[in-house]
Amino acid sequence: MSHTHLRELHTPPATGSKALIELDDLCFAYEDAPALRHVSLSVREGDSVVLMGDNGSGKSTLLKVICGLLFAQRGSYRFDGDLVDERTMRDASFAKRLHQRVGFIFQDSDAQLFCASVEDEVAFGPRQMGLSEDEVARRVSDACRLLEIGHLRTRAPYALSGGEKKRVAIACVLSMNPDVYCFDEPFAGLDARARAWLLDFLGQLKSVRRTLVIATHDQSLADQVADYFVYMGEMHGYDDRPHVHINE
Amino acid sequence: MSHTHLRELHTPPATGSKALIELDDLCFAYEDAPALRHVSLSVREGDSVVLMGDNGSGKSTLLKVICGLLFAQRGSYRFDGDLVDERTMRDASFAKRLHQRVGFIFQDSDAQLFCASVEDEVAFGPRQMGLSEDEVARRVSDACRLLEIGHLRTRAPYALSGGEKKRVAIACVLSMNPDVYCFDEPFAGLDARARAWLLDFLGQLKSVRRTLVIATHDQSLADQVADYFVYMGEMHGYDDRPHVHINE
Amino acid sequence: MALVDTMAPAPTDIPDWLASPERYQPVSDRDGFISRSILAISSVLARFRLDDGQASPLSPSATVKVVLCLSCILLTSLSRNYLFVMIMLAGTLVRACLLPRGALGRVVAGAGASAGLALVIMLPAVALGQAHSALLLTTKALVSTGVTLITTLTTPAADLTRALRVMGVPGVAILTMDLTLRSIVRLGETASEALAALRLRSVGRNADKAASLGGVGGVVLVKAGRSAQETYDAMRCRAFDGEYHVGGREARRGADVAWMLALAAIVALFLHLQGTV
Amino acid sequence: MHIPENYLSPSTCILATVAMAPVWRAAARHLREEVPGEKVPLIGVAAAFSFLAMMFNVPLPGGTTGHAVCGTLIAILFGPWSAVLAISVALAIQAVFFGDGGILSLGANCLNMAFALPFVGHAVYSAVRRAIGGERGELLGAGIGSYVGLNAAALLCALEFGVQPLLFHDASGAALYCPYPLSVSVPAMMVGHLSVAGLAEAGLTVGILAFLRSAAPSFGIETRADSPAGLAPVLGLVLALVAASPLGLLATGDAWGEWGVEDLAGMVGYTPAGLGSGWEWGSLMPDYAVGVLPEWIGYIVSAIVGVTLLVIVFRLASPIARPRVDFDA
Ligand SMILES: Nc1ncnc2c1ncn2[C@@H]1O[C@H](COP(=O)(O)OP(=O)(O)OP(=O)(O)O)[C@@H](O)[C@H]1O
Ligand SMILES: Nc1ncnc2c1ncn2[C@@H]1O[C@H](COP(=O)(O)OP(=O)(O)OP(=O)(O)O)[C@@H](O)[C@H]1O
Ligand SMILES: [Mg+2]
Ligand SMILES: [Mg+2]
Repeated sequence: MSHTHLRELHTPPATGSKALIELDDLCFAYEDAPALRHVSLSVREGDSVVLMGDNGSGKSTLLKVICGLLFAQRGSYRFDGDLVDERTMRDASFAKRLHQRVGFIFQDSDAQLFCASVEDEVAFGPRQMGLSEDEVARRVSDACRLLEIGHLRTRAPYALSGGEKKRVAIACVLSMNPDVYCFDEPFAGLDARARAWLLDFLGQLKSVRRTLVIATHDQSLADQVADYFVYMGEMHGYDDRPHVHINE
Repeated sequence: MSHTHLRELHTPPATGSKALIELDDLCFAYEDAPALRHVSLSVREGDSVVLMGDNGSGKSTLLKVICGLLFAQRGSYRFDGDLVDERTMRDASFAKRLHQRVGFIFQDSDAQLFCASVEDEVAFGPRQMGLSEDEVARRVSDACRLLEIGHLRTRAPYALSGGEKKRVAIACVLSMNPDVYCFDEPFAGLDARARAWLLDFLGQLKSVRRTLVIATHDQSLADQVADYFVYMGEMHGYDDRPHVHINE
Repeated sequence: MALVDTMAPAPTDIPDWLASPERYQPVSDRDGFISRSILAISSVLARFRLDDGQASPLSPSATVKVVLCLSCILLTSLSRNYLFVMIMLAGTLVRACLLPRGALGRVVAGAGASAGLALVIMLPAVALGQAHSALLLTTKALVSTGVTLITTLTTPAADLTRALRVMGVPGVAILTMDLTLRSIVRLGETASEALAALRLRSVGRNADKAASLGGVGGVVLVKAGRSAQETYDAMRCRAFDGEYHVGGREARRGADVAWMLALAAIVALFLHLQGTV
Repeated sequence: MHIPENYLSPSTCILATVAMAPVWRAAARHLREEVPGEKVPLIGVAAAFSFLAMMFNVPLPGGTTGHAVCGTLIAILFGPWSAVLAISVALAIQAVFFGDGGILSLGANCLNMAFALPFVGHAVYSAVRRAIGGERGELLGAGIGSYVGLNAAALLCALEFGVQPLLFHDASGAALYCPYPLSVSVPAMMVGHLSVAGLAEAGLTVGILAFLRSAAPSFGIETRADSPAGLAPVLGLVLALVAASPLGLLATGDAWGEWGVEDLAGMVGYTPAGLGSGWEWGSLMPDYAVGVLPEWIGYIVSAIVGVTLLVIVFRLASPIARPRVDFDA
């Protein structure tokens, strides 16, 4: 794969990485059904982590906690040293800074896209950040070029195919230039070609030291991108890979 | 779940295979965008066929044609010797018979389930077929037992987990006892355990000589169930498997 | 596959802004509406997910239960006699006491809210010297909401719709009801997902909030429309021909007779206390 | 705008339900004849959407809340008759599953929100669109239409409230149902809806419609109800209803036999006179209210109410002391 090649060019420093995402004994329950039980996890800057586990083992929930959509009911979550909880997130500018630094690509691209054209969609984040229109235009055209969706710029996101939608969803997050990318089931429903492209793109993100947190059921694709695995709930039989076990 | 049990329920006739599904130079377009171009394909009784191809190559469209939801605009489709087109399907009893003989499990189980309880859901098909309430009850309880969803019978389908929904969707089709099962992306979103169970279940259907037509992107799972492959659109690099090429 | 190599851009392709970390300091903006809407929707979804309509052994069949519920509400509403309303309240409370903890909480919350609202609206009336009306209306609100919620919470949704069938509601209406209940959960999930996506990308000042919310509403409708199309296909595949066969005659329950007698007693009491007998 | 139980007299509720019956029938007929089979599940979607829109509560001046209904939007996208069915189902589900709005008053709620609202809204929308034309006309029409539609529904609701004390009171003048006359109910309802709630409805409607027209132009159900001829009589009916509802309700007193004013006045005679002049617990349950039942019945009932209330309070309070979720199970 070409991403190994890129990695050689931009070899990340093995040492000196700081912990960006720190979960400490974190618990979360929907109503009264516990979804995360005493989860402790630390992800350093530039790491690629793959979450694996059965349906309902809490992968999506964990990603939402990391993005600041759900809050720990016990234990704590720190992002880059700052405590993230219901109280700190009430500070609008802190919340917005977190949302800018942590990008989330939903499993269902359909629900993630809410503007009337691809161009507006990709420009939404940068405009929110108050960048000048020149800068916004530059980012939009760069993101469209990187994701090869230049020819779709004036189309409505709904009329696109599954793979195209996924690209647009990634471009929307990319244009905000976050430090962390969270992907929920990025490979589901994509054809072989799109999967290969996405793997390659993830490699490029790694090459510029972006942190990746990916939830997936696809072991063989996961193998190609993960620095290490996080197994959630009961996962057995894959103990030959570098992994930690949480939420048992 | 026991292999032998399903076999006892429906003893297959051990006769010579005949062509059940015959597509001859079939064309179909949505509005003015062609989706199927001169497709010719013949599937014999008891075959397991896996459709593979890129996003938008027409897999789902082909399955819908086979189920009698969409009609050829050129060429013809014969099921068990009978022509299926807009005219013949206007005959309600012919249409019902086709729908009973060809079962369709959608990719999105959510959209497939519309009744207020799992029990009603599984009973819907048999009731529409006009079976007696006793027979309906027998089929429902057998289907629930085979798919191990007996404990969910009074639950609302929309409140179930992804894997449970898939089982219910299969039970709904099973209770109508079709000859052909069409699956659209059956493995997407399922965890490793559910995939293994589904593979096993597909094996059981094969053992009672049901015809399977499966569209999927998952090459490794497809290998385990396919008698042969149908590659749609441009698919290269897998030519070592038994396959036919259509819709190029 | 050959494509991979051709699509992999050289590292120089990565623009400078993407290669360096973003230094962005947000200004504040009010978007409490988004989080409040997410909360409202998820509370609705939670209530649908609870799925705790469980009949107790002494419950009547669903049809009888629906008749009982409607009669109680009607009689309570008609009653001019506070003692009768108090008796209905006592009965409602006794039944509520026996509910499981979760259901009890929801009944108390729902009935309490509507009684509270009644009291607030009626408070000025007390000042006008109409305290009797205020108290009567508040108690009636407590009884009718309580009875409704108890009935719903002790009856599986499927039985409720089947009871409607027995009472002569046409199949199409029941089908619409079933489809709506299902759609609420699906729409709610889509809506909260879309709102979450909006919030995650609302990292600054949003000049056009109405357009963004319109987008969320539009996404929800388009997606739901698509899945409705798929649902219709699924129904056709299962031999649906426009006629919705609601089957499974309801088992008569032994308790039905007792409950109908109780209803007769209540009606007699009502007539007696209302002075018509 | 959901009328709870007991605020309207049962006779008003029944009148509203009877008025709705032909509307529902007509809506069902239109659904059968005009909506193609594959679009029928869309009605369920519309109902669910309206249900969710009603969760978008905006605070109104005066401490209450108002909410959007999106009735005009549904009428524009799916046709007004589909809107009648969809919103009716949404209201029924709210009443049954959430205790929001009464069961008996469902007919009245449907009359306001499922009938008057979409038809008025859609009529205004069509008129504006015809006058101005183009996309601007459509969006402007949707905005004005939804604003007017919601306020028409609110006005109708206020009128229904307001006539209650006129029609239903006991001998002493104490109201039996909603006690506020028109002079109170109309301003109380309209202030909030003319300002906040109406604007919210209009904003939501225009935003969603603008999005759909540019992103998914073919979304919706084609209806023939767009033709002004088909709408005029219905619109006339609604306007007449709005204008005449106080008079209409008074006038129907005679027609409604046992539910009529005379009979009610007869029944009212049993309510103790002078009740309104100051009150004490005793007057709520006067001795003779018990009829031939022994007097201790009242005490027993009070005791049952007291004891059960205590039990409920303790049952609800007890688990709060322990953590609600056990993360170590
Ligand atoms: N909104 C919700 N309300 C209530 N319970 C929920 C909600 N979302 C998830 N859950 C429950 O929380 C648990 C964890 O769910 P989660 O979605 O995190 O699992 P997952 O690992 O992402 O599963 P999958 O592989 O199917 O995506 C499950 O038991 C699920 O039923
Ligand atoms: N309802 C529709 N209206 C218009 N065009 C459609 C519709 N459904 C599919 N298409 C188009 O028809 C073509 C074939 O679509 P189809 O869904 O059959 O592909 P597929 O092989 O199932 O793809 P996937 O792997 O993404 O499921 C695509 O170009 C698609 O955009
Ligand atoms: Mg998940
Ligand atoms: Mg497909």
